[in-house]
Amino acid sequence: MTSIRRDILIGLVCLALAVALPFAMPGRYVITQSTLFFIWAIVVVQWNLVLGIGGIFSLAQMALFATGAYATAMLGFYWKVPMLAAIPMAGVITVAVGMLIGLACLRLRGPYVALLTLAIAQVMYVLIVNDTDCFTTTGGCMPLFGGVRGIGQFGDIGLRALFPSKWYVAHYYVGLALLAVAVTISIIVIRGPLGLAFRALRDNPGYAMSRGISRFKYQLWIFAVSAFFTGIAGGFYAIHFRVVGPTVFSFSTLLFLIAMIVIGGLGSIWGPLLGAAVLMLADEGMRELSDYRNIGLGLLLAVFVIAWPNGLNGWLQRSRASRN
Amino acid sequence: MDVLIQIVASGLTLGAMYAVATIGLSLVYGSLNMLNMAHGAILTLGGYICYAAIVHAGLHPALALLAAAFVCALVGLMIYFSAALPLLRAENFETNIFIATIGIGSVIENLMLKGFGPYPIPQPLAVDGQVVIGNVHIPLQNVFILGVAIVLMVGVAILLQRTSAGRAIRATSMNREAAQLMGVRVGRIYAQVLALSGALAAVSGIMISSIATLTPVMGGDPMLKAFIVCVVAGLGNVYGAVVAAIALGLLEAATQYVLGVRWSFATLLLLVILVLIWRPYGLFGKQQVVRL
Amino acid sequence: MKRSSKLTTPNVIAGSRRNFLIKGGLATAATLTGMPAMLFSMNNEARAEGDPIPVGQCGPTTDFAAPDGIEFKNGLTLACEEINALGGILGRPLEPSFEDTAQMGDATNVQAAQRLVDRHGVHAILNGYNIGSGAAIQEVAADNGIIYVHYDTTIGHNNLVKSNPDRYWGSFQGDPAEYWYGPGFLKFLQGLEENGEWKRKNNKMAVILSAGVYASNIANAVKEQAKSYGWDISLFETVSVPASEWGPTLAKIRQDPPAVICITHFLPADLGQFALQFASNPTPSLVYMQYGPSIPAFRDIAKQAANGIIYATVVGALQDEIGTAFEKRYKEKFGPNAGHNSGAQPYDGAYVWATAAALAGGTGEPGNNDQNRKVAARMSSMIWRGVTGTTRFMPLENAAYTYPTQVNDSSLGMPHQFLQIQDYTKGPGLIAPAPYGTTKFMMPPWIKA
Amino acid sequence: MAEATLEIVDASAGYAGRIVLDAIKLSARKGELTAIVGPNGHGKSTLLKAISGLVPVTSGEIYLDGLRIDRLRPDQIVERGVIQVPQGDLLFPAMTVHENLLMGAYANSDGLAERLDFVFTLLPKLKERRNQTAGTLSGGERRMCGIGRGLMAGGEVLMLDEPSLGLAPIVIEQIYEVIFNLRREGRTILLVEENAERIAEHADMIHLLDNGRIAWSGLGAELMARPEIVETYLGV
Repeated sequence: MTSIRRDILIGLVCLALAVALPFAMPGRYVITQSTLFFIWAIVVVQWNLVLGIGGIFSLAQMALFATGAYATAMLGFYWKVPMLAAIPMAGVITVAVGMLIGLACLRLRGPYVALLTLAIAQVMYVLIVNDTDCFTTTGGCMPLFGGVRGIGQFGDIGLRALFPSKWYVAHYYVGLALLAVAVTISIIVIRGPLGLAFRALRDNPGYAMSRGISRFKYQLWIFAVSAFFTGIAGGFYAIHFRVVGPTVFSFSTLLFLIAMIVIGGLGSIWGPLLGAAVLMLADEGMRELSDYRNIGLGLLLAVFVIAWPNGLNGWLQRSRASRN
Repeated sequence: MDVLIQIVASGLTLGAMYAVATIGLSLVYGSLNMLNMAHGAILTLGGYICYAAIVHAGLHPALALLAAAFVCALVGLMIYFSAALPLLRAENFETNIFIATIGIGSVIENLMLKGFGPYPIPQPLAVDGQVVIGNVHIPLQNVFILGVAIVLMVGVAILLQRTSAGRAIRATSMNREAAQLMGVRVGRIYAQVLALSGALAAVSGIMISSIATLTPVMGGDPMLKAFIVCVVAGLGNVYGAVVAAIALGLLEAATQYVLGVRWSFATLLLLVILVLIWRPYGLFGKQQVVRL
Repeated sequence: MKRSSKLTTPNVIAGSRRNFLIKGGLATAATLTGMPAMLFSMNNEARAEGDPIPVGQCGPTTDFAAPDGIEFKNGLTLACEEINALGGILGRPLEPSFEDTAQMGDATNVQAAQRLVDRHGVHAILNGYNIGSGAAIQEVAADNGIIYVHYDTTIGHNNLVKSNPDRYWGSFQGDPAEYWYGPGFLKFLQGLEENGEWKRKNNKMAVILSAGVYASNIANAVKEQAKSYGWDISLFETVSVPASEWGPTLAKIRQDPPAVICITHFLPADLGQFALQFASNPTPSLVYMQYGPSIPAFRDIAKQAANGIIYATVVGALQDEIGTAFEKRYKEKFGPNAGHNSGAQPYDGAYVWATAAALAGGTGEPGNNDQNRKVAARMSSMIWRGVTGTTRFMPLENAAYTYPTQVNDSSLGMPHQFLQIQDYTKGPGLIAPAPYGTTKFMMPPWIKA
Repeated sequence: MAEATLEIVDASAGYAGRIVLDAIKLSARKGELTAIVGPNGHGKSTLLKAISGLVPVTSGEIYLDGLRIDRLRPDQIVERGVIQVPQGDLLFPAMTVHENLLMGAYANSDGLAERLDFVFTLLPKLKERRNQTAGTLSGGERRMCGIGRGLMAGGEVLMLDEPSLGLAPIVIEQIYEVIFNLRREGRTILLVEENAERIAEHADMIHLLDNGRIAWSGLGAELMARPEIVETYLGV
């Protein structure tokens, strides 16, 4: 079986299972948590393109996610743009921001990229949070970016009105559809020319350069591609929670998501998804420990990385290879 | 004039706090290419151990400081054996160790929350009194911290420059394989560096908590600032880090006075971004990540 | 339900309920002469042995606000134990579950609240505060038709409920909005001057706030009304957290000494440092701080520098018969350093809700809007005298009245307490408002007459 | 003939699953210059790394004066006196020449002063540059510094990995002059070199490494007399 066929098969099986889930387990909690899982999965699948395929240690993905969420909310709040138009617009805005960040990172390598992108995210956070001047006073003092309180009441995609008691199931399917597209894009990127170019750049930079594969161009491309869907996911997040606040920049969320990628397996197609599923289940399971939850999560994170440094995906592949 | 003195005093205090936090972090990065995300938690642990040793065990402050340094050095060793050693054998060391130390840091932080509770606690190891320059009163504690930062820097510098062990650390950081060919036992060097950085973290935690008070989450902010300092100085550059820390402290204090406190952190971060774009390897860094 | 915390029988209640009545001792007498007696009698000899009623709380039990988050958890735990000992709600015991909101962003808060509903099916969410917009968990309560009592202390709640009372009927803010800190503080200063206890040296007031809805709303309220009380805001400075080095800010204050320094930033460790650094070279200014000094750690940090500092709370345990009895029970259970003032918030909230629910004939599970609307109606019509004073909700805004700024009858509003640390080795003295005050205002030692 | 100092018996070695060296058998005798020649990428450097313990030996043994060393850590091997001057210039670029030399004596600092004198006499250029940062030296000076650093260890066996690589002809001559001098002084030297011609007449023994195996062994002078071997394996 060729790898692309295998990917399609795995994808279709997962999709079928996910479509069936609300019928099999109609509990609201499972559905809403799965929706959240879809949102984070979109982010990690796109982040993986930059981190695992591009080999760029960027921590800017949550800032891009926040850009998408804030752009959606602000378009709705200040200009009353309908949400169905605002979300794709937010995607485009996020691409622009993503390419700017990509440009800033061009000359940097390794941990310097990590620190630069983190600094960019932190500046955005600090500027939003420390803004206490009122931009408008509709509904109380409202700073331009909403300050600490965030932005709410910017509109909806209408599914709440359409399915008053089952809107969360509708959101579940929206999230699932977005994830399916995001994963398809990621397969195309990884298996396609962009992935090839990066592999060439990584394995033999001199040769790749001599064949006209320019790091500059591809690095910008990969930032742009991954930014688009991350921005869309941010927009959907805003709609789903009805409010966007500066917590989307939270360092702990960022760490949680990057841990998903590393635990799942950097650079692989299904690894990040697997990692996201494992960590969200672990997060859920650890709630049983109440006070010891964070200790358990921390231990789990360390143990996973130390035991399987190539990620769960790498481990699965190796154990399959050794069986054959 | 008083304002200027006050800004310089505050800037030096902040700078000294950042500098003590940075030295250990920078050393570990310099020799292992390891961003130790547990540094903040270890630093906090040092502060708490010192507090517990003085208040609960009734130890002399000097002994308490040693006890804290010792315990944190052990934690550093533990990180070496449990995380760094196994991960050094695999690929993607930099990302893996980043994640693993996040996990370890979170465990330490939450154990402290369980053990010492969430309330802020004053650090008993503190110097009373103040010096007066003009009309500005500067707590001796702040002067003390600046002194400790300088002593630590000089101590680390002497260790690195003048001793055989220090040369081996630097050699390992520059070229691991070549160092092995000189008969350097690299594993032991890494263990020593992590232990040393743990001990340094303990001292810096005690110093910082004497001004900012002890809470389980207090390490986060100094660690973030330490990263900024490291970037500006060039990762792994210990001297550069101390100079950059003090310069950033002064800049922060000046921004707080001139532009207002709320813009100070954003200004620092913007500076970092500019430095990285303009000089990708830090102000004192070389093209390759070369330390010292 | 492994996650719900196990409740133990509180030590005020020995053995059976009958014993509780007969030899309940000092604390019990206080409990049972007050409003809890009403709940007890409604339960009509029933024992809390029916199906448990799940209740929930989402609060910051980790991260920077953990000191309060843990007290909120303690407060609700104690309330549930006591209420269960009184027979629960018409014989059904309360079973609390807790969710951590860590840094308390709106999204985190909403997820935590939603989890309480989805996982545990809670009939009510009884919170302390969560910093955030203070207008997000109300959506969860509205979507699920449950009761939500919180102490977010924000005008955002009032505005939200007012905007659509038919949607947010189940959400209650157990204390007055933070807005009232502003006019309340100015009024307090006016009172000091009228009584001749203190005289302003100039008309300047420095306001120091931190980023955040709470601190900035209070600061803005002070700024807004300062003119009408004859004050000029000479400095309006936003600090960022953590703020351990106050030098540059103090330099501005010392350059142009104001008569009053009003700090609405509220983290005790930061405020302790301010007190220390201010005391080394003070200006003759009255120093007011928001909230932080109520945490004992503030006094531990600031030591002598804390003497003379004034702070206020619109919701805190009173130093009266009910309040001190509560403090005693609380500290017996959670240790001498436990912060009963924070614990008092969900404690009172739980009692108000439980009593209203008993009056309404029981609570409703999520989706049972009809029953919970009845509970809400009872809550709106009650005047509850608890450990923090009187809880009486403003119609259409579902937030407590504040006394004396909003109502001038102490039995109809929650007292906006002004306290002063006069001897750092002891607890603070309640200096206003009457009739609750226990001590007189003391001129801060750094102000020479 | 002197006894063998370093003896490699059927040693195989390689990286993660890929065998680079296949059952190598050779020895370096005391006081002799043993050369390993062969085209690039056929395992010459890996052999030295395997001897130094940087690459694991998967089968076979390595002995130093009859004591087995192939299971030891790199630092233990250095301690026993097997010193490698690695390929290129793996100097410590931010250290001074002097510090680099001191690093050479890290494992064995007895008689440091005499050894430093010896190195400075042998390589006077290093004395001039002693306080200069190694990263700022010229290519030839760096190579000298690497050799000097190796000599500082005062080991039994000196292994040099392509000391002439990438240098100008005149500098190569200087470097080899130093090496041949050492040989004349009675040092045991194991030399890896791509260019067989350059060293053939000076080497006591020559081993030709091809595809991870020893393809030919013989006295140094013999190799040049066998043009068919030179042509087949060294493509000259």
